[in-house]
Amino acid sequence: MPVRVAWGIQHPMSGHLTLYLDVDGDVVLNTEPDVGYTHRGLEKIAEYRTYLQYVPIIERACDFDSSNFALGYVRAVEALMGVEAPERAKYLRVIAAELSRIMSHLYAQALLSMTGGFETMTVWSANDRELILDLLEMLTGARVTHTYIVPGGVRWDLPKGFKERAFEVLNYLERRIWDYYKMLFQNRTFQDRTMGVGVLSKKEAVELGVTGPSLRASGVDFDVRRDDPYEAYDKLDFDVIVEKDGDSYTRALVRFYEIAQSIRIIKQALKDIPEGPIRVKVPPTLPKGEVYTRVETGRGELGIYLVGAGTNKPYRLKISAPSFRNLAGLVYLCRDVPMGDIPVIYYSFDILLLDVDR
Amino acid sequence: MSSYIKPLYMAWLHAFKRTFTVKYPYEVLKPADRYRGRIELNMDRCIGCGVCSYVCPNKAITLVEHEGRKYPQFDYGRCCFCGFCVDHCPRAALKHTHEYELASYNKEDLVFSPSKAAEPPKPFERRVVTVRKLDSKLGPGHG
Amino acid sequence: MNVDKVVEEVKARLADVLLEAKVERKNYAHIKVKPEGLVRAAQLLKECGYSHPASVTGVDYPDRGEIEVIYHVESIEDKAIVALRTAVSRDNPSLPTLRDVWMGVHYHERETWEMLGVKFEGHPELKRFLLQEDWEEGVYPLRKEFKLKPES
Amino acid sequence: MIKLPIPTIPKELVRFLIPPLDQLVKGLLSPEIMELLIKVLVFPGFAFIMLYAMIAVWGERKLHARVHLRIGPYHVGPIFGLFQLIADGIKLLGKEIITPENAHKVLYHLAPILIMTLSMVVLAFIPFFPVDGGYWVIYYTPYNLLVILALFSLRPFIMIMAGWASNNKYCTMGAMRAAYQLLAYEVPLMLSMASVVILAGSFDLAKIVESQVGMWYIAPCFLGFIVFFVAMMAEICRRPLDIITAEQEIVFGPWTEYTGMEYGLIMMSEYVDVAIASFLVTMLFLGGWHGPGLHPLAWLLIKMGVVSAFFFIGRSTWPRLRIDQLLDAGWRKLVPLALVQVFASMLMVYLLKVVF
Repeated sequence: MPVRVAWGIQHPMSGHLTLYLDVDGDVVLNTEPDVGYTHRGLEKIAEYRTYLQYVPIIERACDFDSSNFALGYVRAVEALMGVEAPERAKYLRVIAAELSRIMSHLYAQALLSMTGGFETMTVWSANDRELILDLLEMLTGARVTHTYIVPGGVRWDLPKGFKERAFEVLNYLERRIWDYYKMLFQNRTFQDRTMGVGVLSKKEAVELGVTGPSLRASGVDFDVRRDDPYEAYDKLDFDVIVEKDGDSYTRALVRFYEIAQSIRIIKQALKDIPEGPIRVKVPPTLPKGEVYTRVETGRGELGIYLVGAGTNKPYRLKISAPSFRNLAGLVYLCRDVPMGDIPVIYYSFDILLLDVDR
Repeated sequence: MSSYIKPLYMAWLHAFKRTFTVKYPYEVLKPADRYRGRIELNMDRCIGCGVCSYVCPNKAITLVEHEGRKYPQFDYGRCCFCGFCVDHCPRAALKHTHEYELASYNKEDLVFSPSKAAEPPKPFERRVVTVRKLDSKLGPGHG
Repeated sequence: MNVDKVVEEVKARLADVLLEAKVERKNYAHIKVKPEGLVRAAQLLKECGYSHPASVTGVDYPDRGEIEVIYHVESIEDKAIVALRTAVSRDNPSLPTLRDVWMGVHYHERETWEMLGVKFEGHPELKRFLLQEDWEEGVYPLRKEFKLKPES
Repeated sequence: MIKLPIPTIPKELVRFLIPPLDQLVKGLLSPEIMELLIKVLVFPGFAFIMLYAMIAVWGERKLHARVHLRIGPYHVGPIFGLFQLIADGIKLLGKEIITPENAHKVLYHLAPILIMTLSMVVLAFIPFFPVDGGYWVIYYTPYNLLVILALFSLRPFIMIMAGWASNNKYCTMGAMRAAYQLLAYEVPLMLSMASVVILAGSFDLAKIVESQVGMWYIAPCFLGFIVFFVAMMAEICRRPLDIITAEQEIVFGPWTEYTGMEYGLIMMSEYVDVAIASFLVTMLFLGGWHGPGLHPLAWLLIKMGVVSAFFFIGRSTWPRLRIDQLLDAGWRKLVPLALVQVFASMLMVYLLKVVF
């Protein structure tokens, strides 16, 4: 007879998610998610703040990937106003967004290795994440919630000494990630724990609306950065990592290779960055109309649907968060699996509950 | 079999490498030049216009009466350190300092009245590590 | 299928329920249908390769007395988005569920029901999702009559 | 008036029942009793175990931290946080012991005491080093290896008891896992031990050590050593095989509900188990107390410390396995390897007999 176990909210590994598991022995038969512990009503708050004031707030929708979220929102505002950021600002945005993506992916890798009690990789990833945070601090003035990308451009230019330090850190990281490869991805025990666990086929992944690295791990070749290019991505050269197995190991591996690609993008952007202004004037009000934009964040595709009403406050803002879409994949996969695989599947999707609840 | 042994070798290898830790209470990292810490108010320049209070996303700034004039008062229990007030100040009366150790035992201590906000930042009393050193011996090709 | 072709197809096959169909910009079209034609439109879009929803949004327009529900549907092959939209009355908002067409719409519809009170007929799990358990029945936070309390 | 006779107690009986004080003191201060007291209180008893736990916890945390490129314990005590365990112990003593409302009160409170006792009792049967005319051991029996392993394999039953008594779903799951895990490691453990016993021709740990004068058994029994080490790791729940208390899955397994010093006892018993497992590995495969120059005890402790370090570093080297993978590894890999080793040992003994 199955027992209903509340896996979460007071569990070492659950985060802010509660999964009600129907467990028979050591096998989970059915899963029901209970989210909303971090629901802050960000979509409602948007109607009460001016469009500029909302930038630091939307960054809180996903603390670990804040610049990408801000970029998604700012792009929607700019598209509605018909403003385009200057060329140099586009490159700076790419740099901030990619640093933010590395930060997010390293954290995801840390948490996934934690699910097996593998603290070594957790701390190594966190150590090297600190270096990225230092770079972001140099560039934006804050370590986690940057508030760097604003409608019309970016707030500051590259600081003195940033290029040298960035190349130093990125060269180090480029070498260092192969240590991760040896320690984590070639570790037989980690392979045993993650290979063949939570297999999501291509068809299922597409139908469930799974997005980001989790989608690409299932063999779907889709990346907003390449297929619907924004900012300076069409001028930069990078590969979209696609694997075909669709299990937890592959999801982690896609993220790992994306770190390398992000390093490549930042290096190019730092080399190619043109001179020029970094911010243009924007109108004080949002015009009437509506717009839907999407960007690729570390967790997947972020869609922002923005309705303006001729005031300086949005009439309606919808955040279609990547983790919210991946949650469907998680619930779909947490059926007929051993109890020990629940945290592995959960963290292989890199679901952040701040982002699901909003 | 080697995929079981290699991590063991890696683990023993790293046991003798230099550590990453910054011993925080004893030494602190130097914040970047642009670091957004506590906001310092220049009372001579401030004209009490209230733009900072208007632009603040979290309503952390209120204008209060001080020596017969209006000055901003900062509530760091609400502040998100976005720095919009500093950006928008028409007289450049506000400025970020590098002070970030603002924790206190009660909420009231986090409200910085204009005179308290005008105080210069406390200097670090501990050893300051300027920048994190990168270990060139980490990564493949080095062991 | 390219968005231009999708719009043509929709115009040809859904003429009786179609209110508006146009290509807004590159790779982005929007199609407005009457609520009774929603399922047919969704099936047509799925045939055209629009395989999964990216978001389901409800927008409350009290002056018009209706709630607009927008399904942003993505296609992997064309890298395009179609916004499938429909409007229901505010007093008794009710739509057929599209869960049988797109599996991924499940939680999106649940959230829309919770936040705006749009009832999706036939949805198997229409219950509290993001809001707390003791949230008052019949109060929908994203409707315009719900005001945030002024901060102290 | 009738005089009733006052009953008198025979003097012999009095002497028998209440021995005179001087004799009592003499008896208690006799060398045998004193030796027993030293054994129980100093080595291998409480003092040694406390000291070992302190150094082991510190060493494990330090080693673990160094692999992570961290510093580890830093503040408490003289050499970089050596007294961390004492600080933790004081903290645990100050904590309230909470009993869950629906728990079986007696069994619930009995379990941590029992598991600690069980771990400590094992120490009584290990002969540590030769003293003139015998061995430094609390209770000598020629079948001490059997006794030790029998006592060791009682641990899962106490875990099941604790898991059942706690009346918590995670505890029950942990208890079930303890039962599964018992099936996985017990057979390879016994088989790999058997290969050594065949070579030495005795169940006595002292004899086994004595027969390793020329060559440590790790050379002829390398496979057996690997199997024994891995099975022992599962037995004492070290990280890649700590499936019973898997923190990320089932909180803390059977011990989820315990607080305060009861939790302290459980953690303590884990470190006692590491000490015993290291002693067993040292004595069965690494030549026990043999070694040039130093006192036998010193050699034993050095070797045992190195073995402990290898038990500890597993935590920072491999992620945890799943229970089905452990069962699979136990029956498909460890048992065949151990059987190969047993036959190899038999062949070796036979060849030695025939040739010489």
